[in-house]
Amino acid sequence: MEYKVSELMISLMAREIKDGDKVLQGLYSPMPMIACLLAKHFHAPNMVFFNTADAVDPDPSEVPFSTAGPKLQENCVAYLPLAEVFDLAQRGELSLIFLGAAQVDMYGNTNLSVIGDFSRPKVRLPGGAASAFLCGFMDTVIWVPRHNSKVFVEKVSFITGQGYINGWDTRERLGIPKGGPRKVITNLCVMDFEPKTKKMRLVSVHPGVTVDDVVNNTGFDLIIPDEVPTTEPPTKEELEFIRSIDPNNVRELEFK
Amino acid sequence: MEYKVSELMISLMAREIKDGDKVLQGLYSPMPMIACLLAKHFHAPNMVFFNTADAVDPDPSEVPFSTAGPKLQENCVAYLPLAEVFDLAQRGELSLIFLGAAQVDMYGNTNLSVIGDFSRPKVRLPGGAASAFLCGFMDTVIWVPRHNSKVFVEKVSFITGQGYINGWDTRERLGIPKGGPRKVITNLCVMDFEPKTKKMRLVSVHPGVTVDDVVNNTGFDLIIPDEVPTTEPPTKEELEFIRSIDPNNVRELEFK
Amino acid sequence: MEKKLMPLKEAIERFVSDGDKVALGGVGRNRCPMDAVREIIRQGKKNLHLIGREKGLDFDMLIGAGCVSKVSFALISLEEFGLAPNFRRYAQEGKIEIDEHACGSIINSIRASAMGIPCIPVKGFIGSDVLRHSKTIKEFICPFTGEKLVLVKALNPDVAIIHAHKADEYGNVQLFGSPWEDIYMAKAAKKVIVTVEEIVPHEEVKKNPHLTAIPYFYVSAVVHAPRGAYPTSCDSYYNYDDEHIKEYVQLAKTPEGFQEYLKKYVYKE
Amino acid sequence: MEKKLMPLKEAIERFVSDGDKVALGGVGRNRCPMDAVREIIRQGKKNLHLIGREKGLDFDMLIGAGCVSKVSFALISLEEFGLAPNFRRYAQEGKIEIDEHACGSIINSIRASAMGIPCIPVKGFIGSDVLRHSKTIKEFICPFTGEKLVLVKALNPDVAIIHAHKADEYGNVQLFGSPWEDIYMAKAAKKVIVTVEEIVPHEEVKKNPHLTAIPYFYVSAVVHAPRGAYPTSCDSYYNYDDEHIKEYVQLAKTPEGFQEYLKKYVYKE
Repeated sequence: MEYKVSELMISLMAREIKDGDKVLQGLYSPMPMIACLLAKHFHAPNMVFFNTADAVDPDPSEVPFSTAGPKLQENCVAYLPLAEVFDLAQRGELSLIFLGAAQVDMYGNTNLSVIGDFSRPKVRLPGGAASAFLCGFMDTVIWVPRHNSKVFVEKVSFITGQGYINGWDTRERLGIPKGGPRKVITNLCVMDFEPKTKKMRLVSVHPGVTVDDVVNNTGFDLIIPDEVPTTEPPTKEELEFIRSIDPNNVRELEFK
Repeated sequence: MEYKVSELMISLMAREIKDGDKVLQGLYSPMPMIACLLAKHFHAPNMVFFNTADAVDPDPSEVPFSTAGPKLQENCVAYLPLAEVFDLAQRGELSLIFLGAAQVDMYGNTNLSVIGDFSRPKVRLPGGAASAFLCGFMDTVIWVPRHNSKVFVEKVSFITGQGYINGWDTRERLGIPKGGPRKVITNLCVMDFEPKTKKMRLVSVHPGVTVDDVVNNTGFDLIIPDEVPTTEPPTKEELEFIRSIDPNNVRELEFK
Repeated sequence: MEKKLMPLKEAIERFVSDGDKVALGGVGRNRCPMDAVREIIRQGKKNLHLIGREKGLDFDMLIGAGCVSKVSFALISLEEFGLAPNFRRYAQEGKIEIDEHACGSIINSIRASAMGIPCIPVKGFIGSDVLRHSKTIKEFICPFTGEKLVLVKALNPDVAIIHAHKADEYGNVQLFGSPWEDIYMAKAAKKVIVTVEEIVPHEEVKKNPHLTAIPYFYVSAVVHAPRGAYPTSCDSYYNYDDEHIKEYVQLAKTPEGFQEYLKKYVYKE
Repeated sequence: MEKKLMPLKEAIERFVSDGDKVALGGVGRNRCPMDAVREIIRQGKKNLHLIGREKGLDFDMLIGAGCVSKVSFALISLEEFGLAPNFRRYAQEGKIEIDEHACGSIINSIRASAMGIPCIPVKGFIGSDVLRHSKTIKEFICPFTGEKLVLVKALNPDVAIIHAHKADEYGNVQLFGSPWEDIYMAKAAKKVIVTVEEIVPHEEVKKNPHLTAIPYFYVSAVVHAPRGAYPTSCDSYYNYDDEHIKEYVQLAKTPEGFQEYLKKYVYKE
């Protein structure tokens, strides 16, 4: 079955969610929103789904464009202000959040604040939302819809969201308890972090994408294993679900 | 009109409440509960009345025996957990609370914890409820249904609720911002604190009580002004209200 | 969503362990989880560290039954019926550890636990002997304002037990009226037992999500326990039974009398 | 209880002063107090310090209209419609002071303000440049556990402005659905303006006290403002108007275009 890269990325994000996980979906997170609903529908029925509409386990008829929109309240079991989802996170009970970035470096540090100087920036970005807080103690998955060397840079201008900082045991040495970016999911590939150096490492390339495509679009030396498999495509059932819950192509928002 | 001392004390407590005050009534506080309702009914209609049932401005048909009982929810406009009433207190927005005590000393320090040693007490008292917290920064009125020299002692065994500690400017020196006991209302008299030394001072004796009665029942040297007026008795309207809202004589609980 | 409806016996067996820090909901003689208290006594749990704000019968019974080694509290009293007899006896004989608080510290300690932070700044306490004797409250200067406050340690209860009005079988709890610390406790504890007056269909929860005071994922066990707060009150269901409390006070004056009370009202079930 | 129902113009005149710290409710393009934003612009308020979590149009308009000297925020963006043009312009030209937060610090800063404490411990932040540039977040070691955290300063807003569903004329507010930080903001601020879709009789409030999300005494002004969140959404009343937002983005690309937008949608009222 044919599919778009948005659909592949959604399927990949959904696979990061295990049954029973507590997952938070943030603002302007169209693909994570659909990925959460997908995971809950298929392999993670006991996942607890928190979103930016403050609704617990919503089961919307279709997904809205604003990922904090009223549709994301439909059929929920409760409202929980984000403050209290963050309390859960501080208690170590939130499993995962998907975070975006304007820049990502080889240690998974992300920038959503400024390009250039902080006080007189070349580009003032929106700010990192939950990043500086949650990246400081929990597991994250970074998603990048446009994999290129402007995004994947040697050094981010500003660490909004902590990755592994300078790699190796920097987090431990700074007293950061645990967590860190687990995966990076892009329109070209899936990456993770080599356990010892905490350098970004290629895991798989998407069907039709070569390792060279990835290397040429990455602004730092990515660890390339000897064998790089092709990313598992979404299943027919997944695609059907994605298309039924997203009749308005919200999933394409980040590709326009 | 004849009245009981409980009715006089309730009237005196009510007079401590000004219109617009935010007042909290605690657990096992039968007279303060009725005093709050009395004040709100007559001279302080814009008072905000918080109670141990977590109800805001209840208007019960009659008062319950447990001052956290369900009756104290009747006709309220909202529920607010005590946690948030305390937040208001920390914001400096709670005006007054009435606090009880097993012992009171000349500086208005109160004990509700132990008689004797803390770890192996002669008498283990219930604990001070809100005292150690609220007495540390806000205005209180202490009420004592049995004025005697076992209650009014030279030195309390344990300071549960801070009065003026060692008097004079002790509170300021300890960094306690403001507040302190404003009045002490007993079955014999009304007392306050001399502004400079912060020693307890007689304000008025209840009808039928002499200054000697007070002095003989107080275990420390009370400041006695040259002229000690007689306490203003409750009005007919006040008495009628008290009796109508308290048909079961909840107000007599502390005198049995 | 997992179904968590189970008998009280199973809930206490599975979710209350000897040595646990146990927070109990309700205030005074109102909406205390008394069915659960009786079951804990029947199961002979030991060395519990009880946590609560202004408690009465529930704490006193557990102490008298020998289930308790430590109490964190702002007040333990039977209101107009007098001092809590077992609490008084055990405290005076040095048989339980006393972690004395004021309402403001015990509430904020529970709230800090719910927030997942190890301590929280609180006003007051300076000048009180409660602070002098406390191991869980310390003086603190705000580095932004220079203000003198105290820091209260998060007590992090292992278990919270509350009695509420309604829940579905998954543990979505509807709690009307006075919340006291019950919701904070449920969010603060690792394990949560909720006894309820009524089990409602899940559909009713979904129709009124804004009434869900405690969502299911906080809850370990839901127990259908009508009149489960008796002899304390459950607002809009029943009032406290003062005659029963009077009998308690009369009997619990002596350890022997308290055993008689237990035989009559606890072990008989 | 004082009647606080008044026209929007009066509410903004009386309760928003130049230089105030102003917290705005809602998130993204949902339930933001847009009628109030437009009135603030019409009244030409100056030097406001805006406080909010994930904000968009509301902050961007106030910045572009020259009302703002400082922003405390976790994100300012128009979601899929791109960077907030005025925010970007003013920030890049150094014309507004930036107090950059993450959601976890801005929320807890508001919560600490509501709690009446000057600061609050929060996890995370260590290793982020947000911490390095912040004057309102500092490293902190818990004296009980030795754990490394940060302390976030309470921002203590002077005014909170929120758009809610219903209120009575005294200011008892019913807020259904997503609460975001609105309730905390109302409890954190010295002055509170609530614009609502519907004014309900006081009797309706008293029939359902458990629905009162913000009791009257927190509230300074109640304004009847149907569609007052437009073009952002108000759940169960109306959705956001993406066509309007697209027009905004198109016009606000330049300062001149933004003036045209103001003329068309703000000054015309």
